[in-house]
Amino acid sequence: MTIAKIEKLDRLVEATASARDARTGSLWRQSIRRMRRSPMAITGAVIVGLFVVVAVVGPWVAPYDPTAQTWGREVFLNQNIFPGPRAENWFGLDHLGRDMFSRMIVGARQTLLVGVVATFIGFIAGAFIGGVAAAAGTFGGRWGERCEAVIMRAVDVALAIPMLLLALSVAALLGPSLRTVMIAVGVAQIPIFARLLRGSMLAQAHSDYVLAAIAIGVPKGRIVVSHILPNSLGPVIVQATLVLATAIIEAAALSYLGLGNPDPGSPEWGTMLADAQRFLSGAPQLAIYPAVGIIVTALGFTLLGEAMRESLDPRLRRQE
Amino acid sequence: MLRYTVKRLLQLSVALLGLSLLLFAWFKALPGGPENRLLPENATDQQREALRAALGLDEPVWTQYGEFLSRIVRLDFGSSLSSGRPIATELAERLPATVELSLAAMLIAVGLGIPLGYLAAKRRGSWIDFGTVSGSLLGTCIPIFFLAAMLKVVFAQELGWLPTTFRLTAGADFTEVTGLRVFDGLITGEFGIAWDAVQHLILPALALSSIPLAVIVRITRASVLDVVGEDYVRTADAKGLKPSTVRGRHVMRNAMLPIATIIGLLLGSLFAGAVLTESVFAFGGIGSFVYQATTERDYPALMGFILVIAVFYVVINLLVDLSYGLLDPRVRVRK
Amino acid sequence: MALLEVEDLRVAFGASTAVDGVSFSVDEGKVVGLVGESGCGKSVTSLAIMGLLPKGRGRRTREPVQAAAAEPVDSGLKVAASAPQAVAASGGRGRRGGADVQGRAAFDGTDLLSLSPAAMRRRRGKDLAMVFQDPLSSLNPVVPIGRQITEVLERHRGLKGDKASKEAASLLDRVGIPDPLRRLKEYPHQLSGGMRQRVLIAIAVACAPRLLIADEPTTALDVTIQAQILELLKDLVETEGTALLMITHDLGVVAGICDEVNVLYSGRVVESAPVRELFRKPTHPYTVGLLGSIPRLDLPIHEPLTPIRGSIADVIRWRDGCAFAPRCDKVAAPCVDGEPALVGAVHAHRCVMAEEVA
Amino acid sequence: MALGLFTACGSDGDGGGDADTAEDFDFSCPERTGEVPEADTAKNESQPFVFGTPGDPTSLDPILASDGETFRVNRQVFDTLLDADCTDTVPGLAESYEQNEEGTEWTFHLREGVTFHDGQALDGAAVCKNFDRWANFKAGYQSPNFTYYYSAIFGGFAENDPAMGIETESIYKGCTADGLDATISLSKYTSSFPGAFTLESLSIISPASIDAVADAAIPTADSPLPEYTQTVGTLAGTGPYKLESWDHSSQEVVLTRNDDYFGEPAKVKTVIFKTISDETARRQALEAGDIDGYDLAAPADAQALTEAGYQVPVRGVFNLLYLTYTQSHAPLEDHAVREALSYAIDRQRIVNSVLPAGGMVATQFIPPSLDGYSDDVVTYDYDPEKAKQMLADAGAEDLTLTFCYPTDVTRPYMPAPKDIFDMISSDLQAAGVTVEAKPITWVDYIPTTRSGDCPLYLLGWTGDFNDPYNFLGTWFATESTEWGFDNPEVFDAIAAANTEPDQATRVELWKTANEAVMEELPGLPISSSPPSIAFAPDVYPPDVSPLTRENFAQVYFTTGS
Repeated sequence: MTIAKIEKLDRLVEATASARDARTGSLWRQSIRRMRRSPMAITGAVIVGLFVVVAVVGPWVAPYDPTAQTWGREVFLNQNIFPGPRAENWFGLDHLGRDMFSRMIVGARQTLLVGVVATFIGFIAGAFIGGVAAAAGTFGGRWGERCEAVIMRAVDVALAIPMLLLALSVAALLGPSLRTVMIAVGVAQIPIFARLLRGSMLAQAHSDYVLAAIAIGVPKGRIVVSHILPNSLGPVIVQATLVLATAIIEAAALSYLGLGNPDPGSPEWGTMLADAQRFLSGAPQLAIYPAVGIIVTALGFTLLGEAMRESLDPRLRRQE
Repeated sequence: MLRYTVKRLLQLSVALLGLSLLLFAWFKALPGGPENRLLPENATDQQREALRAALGLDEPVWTQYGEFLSRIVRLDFGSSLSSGRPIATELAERLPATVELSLAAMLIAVGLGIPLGYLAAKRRGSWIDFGTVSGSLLGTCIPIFFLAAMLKVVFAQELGWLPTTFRLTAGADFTEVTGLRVFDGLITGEFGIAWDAVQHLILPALALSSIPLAVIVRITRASVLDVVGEDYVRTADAKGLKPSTVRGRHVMRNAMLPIATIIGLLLGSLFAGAVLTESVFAFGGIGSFVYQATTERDYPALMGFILVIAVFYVVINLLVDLSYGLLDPRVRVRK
Repeated sequence: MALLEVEDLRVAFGASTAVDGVSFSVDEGKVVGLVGESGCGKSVTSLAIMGLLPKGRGRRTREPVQAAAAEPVDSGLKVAASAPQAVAASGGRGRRGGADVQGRAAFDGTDLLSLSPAAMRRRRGKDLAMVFQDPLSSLNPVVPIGRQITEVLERHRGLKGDKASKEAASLLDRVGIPDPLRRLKEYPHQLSGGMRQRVLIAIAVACAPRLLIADEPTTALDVTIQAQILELLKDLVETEGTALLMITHDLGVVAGICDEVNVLYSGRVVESAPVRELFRKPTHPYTVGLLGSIPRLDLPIHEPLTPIRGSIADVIRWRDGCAFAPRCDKVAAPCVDGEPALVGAVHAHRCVMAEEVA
Repeated sequence: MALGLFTACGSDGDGGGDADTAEDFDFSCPERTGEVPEADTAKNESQPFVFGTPGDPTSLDPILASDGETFRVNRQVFDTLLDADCTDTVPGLAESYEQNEEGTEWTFHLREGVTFHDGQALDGAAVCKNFDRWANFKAGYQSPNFTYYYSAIFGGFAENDPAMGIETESIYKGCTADGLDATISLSKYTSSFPGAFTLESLSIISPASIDAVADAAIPTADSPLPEYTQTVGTLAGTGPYKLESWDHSSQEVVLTRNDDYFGEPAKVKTVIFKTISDETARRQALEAGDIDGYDLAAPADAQALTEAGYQVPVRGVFNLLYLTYTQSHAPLEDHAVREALSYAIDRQRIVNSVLPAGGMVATQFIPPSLDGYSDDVVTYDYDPEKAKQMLADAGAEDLTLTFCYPTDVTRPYMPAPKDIFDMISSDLQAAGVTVEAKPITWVDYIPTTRSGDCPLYLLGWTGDFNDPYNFLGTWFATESTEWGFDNPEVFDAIAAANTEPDQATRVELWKTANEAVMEELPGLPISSSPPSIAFAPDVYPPDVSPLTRENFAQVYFTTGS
């Protein structure tokens, strides 16, 4: 159905897979060496590293309880009175009199959690579907091929629905919560991962070493698990890095549509940004802190992912 | 070609049937019935029950699905919970606005993205390249609703250069032909209206174009880098052709293949972006409608939209694949 | 005076040198061969003459000449080890692929290397033209071949519309393509490999160039087609009086078509002689090795082939000694004692042990 | 027969100067002061007045609508028998009315010389034709999603369609016309009357219009509305404006002045209602001059706009937000616990910080602008120490309560549910209560809270007309799972008030009922707050109304700026 899109994905797969063919063991080492020289990769890695550190230590270094409305009586959101940055509150107060700085650094963890869990859900489920489809299609005979066709048609249909709407539908089903955001964004990524892994595995399945393995009679299951699968994960892992960025942005969009994390106990950047839209003219800083957080973090993951992709792609590499 | 098209259409209807089942299941599984959306909070339980019964929500699921399907085939997606009007009508009325916005956004994305991507590829490694690539990556990282809001605050509110909302100044007197205001204004000779419409289009189209622009820049860059390394470009150089001829006939014509694919695919995703953009600018297209449907949990409307967009997306894909044949003679022969 | 006079041509890609002081000449109406293994610098030489190498930024370092080549091969990807070839093969437009070209390539008295890009463009395709190795990838897949021919006619001969089409058809006819009018509308993928190469040749000879450079024109073709293409080239050269620079690794091709031969190794000419002279009395051990690698019908059937040991990556720097020394059977102490010079006039060679070899 | 008095609640139709309570401030309709600016006549004729609305209207037939956006449009085009000025019932199409002692016969004396937009004259027969039409609605017309208000007021239809699920009998007996008089007979009195006659749903349309749409069918409850409700030109009203066009794709309703209007003619020739669903977008459009006014301004925006010179007239309050203590959950059964929780919550902070100007802390379950508001109810002022003490005394120190709030809506009485929830839960936690947040989407919220699953939850109501039953009756008339208490004293007090046809007696009975409710403390009334409406500096705004019944015929552009 979406042949063109499929071709594009498959091209990525092919590119990465053929790089893999060249010399499997040292490929990652190679690309890591190459990435060490790339300003894109370095910038990305620094941002991601910083973000992860903040996310891990955030709750311990936050000066205040991010949920306590300690200064609640100083904020009048109906009169546009939002105390800005000052000695005790570096980023000022939010609309309920909570310390914005503490919310930002504690929020980093929730934001990372949303991204990671959502990506993980998409990855696992997508990899499972794509893997089963590819395995069935390659080794399952005629019925296997039919199975594969059915699975992939379903994936195509899912691909046809814009990611945001897919996430929206899931979120509507489960009711608003942080868990919902994770599942919704994760589910929306499943088709991409499925498509990608299947393409990648098929490319591997037709490679010479697999034919050789079949020829010498290695059991099919073992070929899939110990040969095809590990060699097919490259593009999927790259995609995972990029999806992390998307997941964080999608989570923010869900919040904007009112389907985000409504739990005041766990500040999260997407929700903070969506909440602050109301005060954009009166207190733009409330929106800008989380927006910058989201943008920079997403950029970090994207840079890293793109750098990885480029370093794995032999067509781009040969021109270096 | 014809057989291929027919085969694709057949596959498509099977896929859409599957989608309808999925959507129906989703709709049924949603918590809270529409009666809660339709009635004020003070309505009595009895009134709610009455409405449930009247809406046929107590019938067996398969009867409901049959009814649902037979309606969809007749392009009847039911009535919107918030307006009470047929969803198909609502969507049809709002389609031109979104089409116009999407086209404008695509125009910006293509018009800027291809030259920028080409430039980045040409000057690979220069600051232009770095700036363009990181700019385009940044473009994909800004939540679109935030970008739209910021554009509006800066250019419409603070600087006052452009209008903040609507497709035309309220009360403007115009002749409707296709529903694409700029186009209509031009063909009916109402140039004032066309200009007004253009002004109203700029900001939302800019916001909406951010992601396609970023994608097109990167695809163009990658694609040009790919093509520029091809032997036939060297052949063209060896012929001593003018750089412009090499660029146009040899580099870009080949580089356009993946770009065209991506443009087609992006059109589908524009609709999702329009949901977030149109609401910020009260643009009044399908996006606004869906935003409203979302915030008000008007699920029948959402369902109708998803079906329409799935069909749209699938058709676009078909067109892209077919146009691939036009662009690439190799594919043409194979099919 | 020779039509093309290449003097001390040096091409470097960043730290690695691909062509390291190559000199040779091509006389009007003559066929000169440039022979060597992949990676010896013969393609880069031809591209440098055509001005098709990407501009470098000037040499910044005087790094050891074959630094890249000295890297262990098993470090992963061969591509990385032979970067210059990769660059050249891909048209060399990569960021770090900028080539630094030095020396002289006088064409009819004008140094091509010092011409402005625009002036060079005016000559390319008109005074000197090139036929490439892979006819499929060298033709634009999305443009009908007719257009690919007429564009060069339009550019250099000012022919347009019907005139150009007619001329293109007659060119196709001349390179032996039947039904040329129909073929004009076809795309490269609709032609066979041999036909594509004929099209490329038609494009190259469209403006009756005085020098034609053919870079492995037959390598990608079937053996039977190879002969046809060679015959075609030979025929064109003879009838038009065009000079031909034939770049090949195939000594059979050399024997069949060339008047003079230059053998390249690791970016330098190691032997240069008229073709008969070379085959009769190869002097440099590398030339000997090349000839020994060819299966011959006139030798007893059990006679083993004598391949050259190692690969082109196993080299030392020319200024330290003979680059071929690590692979040479006749290697001796003088071989690695400083730079060997090219000695001789009509039959020149670059081997300090030449007497012993002979 | 008692004379129908428009002066029943103390102020007549002059704009509501002297309030009937002892307060120095009239909650419902603050008096309008300042000079009346000069009109820019040329501009009023040439330039449309554009008003940004949060949503599209749904139906041009008033009886088929139950939402404020539709009411706003229809109110300019159609008239009701009685009108509301502020919250007082004043003459509408009827100059005066009479009711019998039992409240079952209502005779309206119509104005003379009123003509519909289609040229027909208004008389008693026209009114009766409207009432008869409604009572005889068939099939889908009876579904509550189309005629919610009619069935809510009259109980049912002449012949209830079993498919529509309405089982209660209609209390409408008939209508008799006599010249300019129309008498409506009911089988039973409810306190909805006479307030219900001010409701926009019961607007009077011309007899010819009724004939024109007689064949338009709504076969089932989920059928779309008939075409005549979506396009202008079929229905004729009597209002100051006529419908000019409704462009669905531009979300634009255009009205033009009715020059034959029986009252003061409209000042501006063209009024456009244009939908902007996003509240920030509405403000920006006003600031950019794209629109001349809009409704439902966010509280923060209202303040910013005022500072920037825009006009944000404060409406009177006519709604109520409350926190329910569902007594089916054990600890809340204890009156002392409910009382302690009430002391723990700083409602003034919510009002000061979140609610728009004009908001106030509520002391009872009706807003102060309503008849029957009592000044003698028990109040529970913020006292966190007392709250802690009482909880300790009640043996409920480590109380854990689930607290529900809706996630995806803002209601006129609750502009930011999550913020209000956050504040209350923070207060409760300060008093030592562990709060478990339970966010629920709106469609699921009502059923969940109705079933009594939420120990604590936020909800509210905006009144339709001046009738306390509209608030108290729907909540406390009988035992229900949503409140989970059984207190006959409360139930009886409400029943007594609801069935008392005499106005003055009824007001007293409502006061008693309010006091009984606050004694029981089934929940904590939090606040009443008016939704904000904003206008450009060069506009003379209409009188704002607690019922959001603004009359746009009063609007005009001034020469000021």
